[in-house]
Amino acid sequence: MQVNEYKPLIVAFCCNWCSYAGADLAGNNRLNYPADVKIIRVPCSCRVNPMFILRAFQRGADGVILCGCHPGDCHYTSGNYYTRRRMALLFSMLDYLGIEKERTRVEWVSAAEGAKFAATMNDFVETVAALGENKRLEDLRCKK
Amino acid sequence: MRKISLSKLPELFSAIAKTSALYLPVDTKAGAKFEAWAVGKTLSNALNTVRSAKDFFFPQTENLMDFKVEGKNIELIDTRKECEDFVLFGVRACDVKSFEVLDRVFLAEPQDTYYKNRREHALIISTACNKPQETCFCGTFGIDAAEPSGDIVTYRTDDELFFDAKTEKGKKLLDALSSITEEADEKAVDQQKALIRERLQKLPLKDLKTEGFGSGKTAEFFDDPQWKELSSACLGCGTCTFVCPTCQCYDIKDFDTGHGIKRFRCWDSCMYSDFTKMSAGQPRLTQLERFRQRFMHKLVYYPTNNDGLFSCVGCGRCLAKCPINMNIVKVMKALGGREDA
Amino acid sequence: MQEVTRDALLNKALELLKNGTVDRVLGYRVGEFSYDVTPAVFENEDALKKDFCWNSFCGANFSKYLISETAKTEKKLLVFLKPCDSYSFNQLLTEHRFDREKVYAVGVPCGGMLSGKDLREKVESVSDVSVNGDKVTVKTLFDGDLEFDFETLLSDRCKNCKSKKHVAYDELLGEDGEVLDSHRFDEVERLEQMTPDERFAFWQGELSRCIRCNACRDVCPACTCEKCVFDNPNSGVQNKAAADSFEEKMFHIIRAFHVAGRCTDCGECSRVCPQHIPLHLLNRKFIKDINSFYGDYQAGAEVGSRAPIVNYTTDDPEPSEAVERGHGNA
Amino acid sequence: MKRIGVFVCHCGTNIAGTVDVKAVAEAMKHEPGVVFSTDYQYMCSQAGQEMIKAAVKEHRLDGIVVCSCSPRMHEATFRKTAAAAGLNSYMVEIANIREQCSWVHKEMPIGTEKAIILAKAAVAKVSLNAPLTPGESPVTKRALVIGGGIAGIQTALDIADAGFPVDIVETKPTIGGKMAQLDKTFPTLDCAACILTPKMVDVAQNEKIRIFSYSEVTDVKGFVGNFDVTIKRKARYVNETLCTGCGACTEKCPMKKVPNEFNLGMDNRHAVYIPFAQAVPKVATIDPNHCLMLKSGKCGLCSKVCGAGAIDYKAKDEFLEERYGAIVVATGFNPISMEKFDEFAYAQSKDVITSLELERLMNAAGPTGGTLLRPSDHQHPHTIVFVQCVGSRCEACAEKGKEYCSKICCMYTAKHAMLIRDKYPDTDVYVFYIDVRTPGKNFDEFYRRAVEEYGVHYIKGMVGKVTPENGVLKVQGSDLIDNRQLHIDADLVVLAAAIEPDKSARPLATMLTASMDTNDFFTEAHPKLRPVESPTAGVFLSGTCQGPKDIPETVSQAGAAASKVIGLLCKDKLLGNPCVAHSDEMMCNGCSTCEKVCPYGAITYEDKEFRMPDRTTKVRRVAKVNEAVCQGCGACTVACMSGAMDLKGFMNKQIMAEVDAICK
Repeated sequence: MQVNEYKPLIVAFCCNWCSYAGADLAGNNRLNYPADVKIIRVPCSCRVNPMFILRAFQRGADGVILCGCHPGDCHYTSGNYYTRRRMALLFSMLDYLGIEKERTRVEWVSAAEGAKFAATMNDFVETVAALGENKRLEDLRCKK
Repeated sequence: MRKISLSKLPELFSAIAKTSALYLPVDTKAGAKFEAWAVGKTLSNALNTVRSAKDFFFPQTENLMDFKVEGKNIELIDTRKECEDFVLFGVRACDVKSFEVLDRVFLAEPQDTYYKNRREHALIISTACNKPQETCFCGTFGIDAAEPSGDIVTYRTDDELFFDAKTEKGKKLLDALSSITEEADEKAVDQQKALIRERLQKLPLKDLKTEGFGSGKTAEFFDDPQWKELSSACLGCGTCTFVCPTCQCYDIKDFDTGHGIKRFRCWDSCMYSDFTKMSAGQPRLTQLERFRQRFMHKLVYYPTNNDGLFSCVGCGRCLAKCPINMNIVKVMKALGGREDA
Repeated sequence: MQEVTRDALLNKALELLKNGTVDRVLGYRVGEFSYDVTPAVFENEDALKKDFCWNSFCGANFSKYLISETAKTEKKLLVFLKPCDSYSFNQLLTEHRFDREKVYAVGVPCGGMLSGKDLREKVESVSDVSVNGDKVTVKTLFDGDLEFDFETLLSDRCKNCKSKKHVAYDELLGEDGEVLDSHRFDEVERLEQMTPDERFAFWQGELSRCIRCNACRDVCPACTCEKCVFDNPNSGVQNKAAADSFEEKMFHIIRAFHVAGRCTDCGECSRVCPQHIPLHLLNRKFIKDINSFYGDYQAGAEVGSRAPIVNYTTDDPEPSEAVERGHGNA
Repeated sequence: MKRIGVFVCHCGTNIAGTVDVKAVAEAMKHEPGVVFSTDYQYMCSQAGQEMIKAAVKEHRLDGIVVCSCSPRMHEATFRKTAAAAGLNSYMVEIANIREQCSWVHKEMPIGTEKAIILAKAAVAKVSLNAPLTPGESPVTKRALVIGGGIAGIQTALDIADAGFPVDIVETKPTIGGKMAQLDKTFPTLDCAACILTPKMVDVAQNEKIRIFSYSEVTDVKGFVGNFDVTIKRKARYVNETLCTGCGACTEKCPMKKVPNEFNLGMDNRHAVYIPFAQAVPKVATIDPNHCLMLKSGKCGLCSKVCGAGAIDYKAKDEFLEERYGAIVVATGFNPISMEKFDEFAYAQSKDVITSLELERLMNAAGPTGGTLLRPSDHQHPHTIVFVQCVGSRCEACAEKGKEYCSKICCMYTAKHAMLIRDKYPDTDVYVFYIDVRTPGKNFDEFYRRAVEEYGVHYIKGMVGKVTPENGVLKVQGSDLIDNRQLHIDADLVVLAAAIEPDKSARPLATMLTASMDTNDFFTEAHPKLRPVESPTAGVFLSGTCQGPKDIPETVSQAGAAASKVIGLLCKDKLLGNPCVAHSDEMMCNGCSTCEKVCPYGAITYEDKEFRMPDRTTKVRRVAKVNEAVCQGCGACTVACMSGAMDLKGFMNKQIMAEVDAICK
């Protein structure tokens, strides 16, 4: 392993009912994924305000991923449908501003999909690591 | 007095830039703007820049200091650096005058060291206004666009630029430029001044007078019923204050970077509802009060505290940029500036 | 050129005042110059006769005044609406921002508006502007009279006018127009065709000019919050000035997001920006995406419509797919 | 500044194996607000909990962070611990350093570093936690069942059996629903009326149950525990309490040619009628569209013959307002219209009928007295073709059919085929099918009996066209197994029409703010785990309003819905989830955006007078969250532009503090 390997910082917003439980299941099954992923629990993916995502980038995150119940399975019936629209529009806007589209992602992970959770995180970390440090949505004041 | 052919301006700028950083108005798609000169950049022909020259001394945001908190200890970090010398080229008479207005605020005791640092390292090369705009009313405030102040004053004719050093600092720079400039007589400049004065007489706002305003007039205007109508369309944005060369209000805030605090200041606007908000609330609760504050400050409060000097220089930027076209001229006319002429 | 004259508007206002239909009139007041008109409420006949103005510089929208003036009093307010204003009018009604009962709306056809700001960047020392048919004569202080085609001076927002049709009024002066087949998304598409690096450079350049004067927000018919999150110390995102280029992006992304599905594309944000930032291109991106992802939707076209951002279908595109489509790749 | 205690759990070696728990506890000591930090082998154990309680007292803690397993595991445990120590139970945050740290990372330094960051995020969040108290609301101990079919009947009986009053609202003059129209039921072939009518009688005799027949729900306000419902009692022109159901009026009524909807229009009734012999309530109803007296004021015969004096031509619609703690939707289904299926000639020939029409033709109380006769010429049909999946599983024909499987058709078609072959062995019966779906107890056996014992011809394939020709129905179909075209001259064609939710369901869903799918079936709160609850608290689903079902499924769901209702009505007070949305009315614009995304209809608006900073007053429209209804998803918080809407327990500030802590 290289000593100075670049480690991206990933913030993962997980809905309480499906994806957070999916992450727990990944843990139960001892499925590895990089420690760069830090999970924040939210009741539903629709609780995630675009401001939180921008805030994460401002403070030094290199990638932000939202995980929620599969469409149709939302604990609150429709929350993830709103998430899907909001994030489709937000991500498209970020892309329009020239911000790498690979840094943001929405993934549907059910409580039974521990393996999918781990695989998703492995893939996302790899993708973001390949992009390198977030420069386009950084706040220079927050750099160490 | 020295002069240079306009065709040799790039040489001139290059020569100045060798001694210190040089900023001059250049055209951008968003209008004229002061930019650091670099080879290939040409001087704008616009009368004035969209933003005023105050940005050089009083930038919109500025870090004041950093501090770190660890446990119960606070470590202060002084982030100040000595400013490098720089030259501001092409400043108009109004903007030069605005520095005087700002100086009286920032250089009064206790002096603002951040401001002072930059002010002391600046050399101002002003330019007389060949073609004033209909929104110009610097004359109202006793400013002569044909005779700006500054370390060096320049006049531009069709093919030449004339230099007149007004301060020691200015003379020194002019001397240093003597190899690329030539001696000039004042005749051409006098002609140019006459042309400018003739043009100033054609300005629609030339008769706007300040006589009704000034020191000690608070009671006279404060409760004027016309404030209601004047302020009614005001959206409460900060455009007028931010393009104004003399508006000098700021707010000081702390930003938590996650590994320390940055204490910075940024422009504030008396048009904003949270301006000077205190624990007890806002002192000015309505847009009328905030609107009144801005103009009373320019026309009454500031002169009261500064030997009658008005804190408006008649640059006309607010006339050009207000989204709903309300401005100090309309206020002065409504409240009686003209009648006292 | 405005099809309906100042006198026609004035007479309508006088008539409605006289017959008691309205008590006050929201219109434009003459300024110092021909181009610097100001929105104003006229309380009586005399004030109207003296200062009422209607010309080709009456671009400003009345949204903020509709909200504040109707909240102040029970009196009935006459408002003149250009077609673009009528969309904002409906959007405000959809959001319950003013009481329709207190307003009498007169639709006025619009021949496109000129912008004093733009004009003065083309012509130095303007002393007077007069519009005759499709010609504009600009008198200058030092350069004599200049003549322009009305089209060439038309403000940017009007060049891409989406509709000459009023979607709200109690009464209409003159003939109503049609919804236009505008090219308003051309510029958005041009940006979409760029590489991400080019787009980033473009927006970095544009947004870096922002001075956070808030004019875009304060004039915007959709930005009608009692307290904007960017002014609210408790929101966690309050800021007065962009101390880092991140904050420029944050402000404009969030503002565009907050008006997504609500923005009527009136173009006021770009009109008032003292720094010439093409802010409407952010809003139009959202409009274009909404149309392409979820079907055509025009905010303000009807009162009470449900914006796509507060709606869904079970087979909406996934965000990843949407970003691809946002490129015009689909 | 808060006084926060951090408790790091070893979980034996589950955490301590990969995370240096002592280092985590040590690192937390330097976080702002943390006044106590320690580690322990099993925090969830009795001893661990006692340790937390003691620390709360000793260090006067007002916030607790437990670094342990997933909050889904022990959040409730530690909340109880906090409450036992005298703290508000919502002043606890869990840092998940087991499932999301020690179990997924292998190296101690990496695990420890991440655990510290997760703990910091939890500290940052708990610093902003505020005590939360679940809201309480009273429960009106009465239930409303909308729909009086077998689903509604069973639900009402079960609820009443538990001792709670129930009202049934039924749009038709009688309860009974579709089951009352059926002849026999699969797979046991017992008579539908024999098993249904006793239940109807039970309903009528149950003191806890009121039946509002010939009535509709027109408005619903309120929320779980307290729904205020307006019920429209349509004018029946017969006084229900006076009418004895003797039927004298129906015999004398001169308007004899009114199509009888109970028999699906295959025979006639009078303008004053009792739908069928066992109707409940057994009272007459005057059909105002056909009654001469009501239309022209000339007749009045029924009034004259009514010994009870129950006829009242001046009756008006009445509106009742009642309050209920729970509402059960049991609005049922209807076969879809066959009008658009030209290929089956339903509109052209009387002898092309739906399965439900066949039920009536085979029923002893039906138009033919139970003898199977063709509607056109009242002759015995000798060749009968059944067509399955008419309008079901029909992706290509969305405008006339349905994409879903109607579920019951395979079985009732087998039943029909079997009954016909049993009673009329000289009849040839063909069944065209796409698949035969028989997943149910004794279902497949039943179907095989139809094929094997009764000799029903099952043909895999679809009927392409039915052409009426000289009293014969030329049926053209394909046999996919033998790969050939079939031409059958049938006497009767029976269409297994898809079923769809009753038309009244959509407006009702709007009134209840209950969500529906694109087919207008009510959506359940969770498709697997809460199948009889609607996402709207206090609204329950019974029967086919939620999806196609057969009778046993309907009855079991009806019972399940009843038990959920009973569970709710047993409570004196409802304790809400305190993590609900809250609107800051000073910042609210009253724009109604939040209301649009609320899946529960928890947000309403009110005009409120505010004192403005300039000392004037202003009336503004502001949002109000009904905390008893809000489930705390947070959709509204993002829809709200001004940030007025926030979610308790997951406030904007809290989440941003977590983000900040993680990104430090």
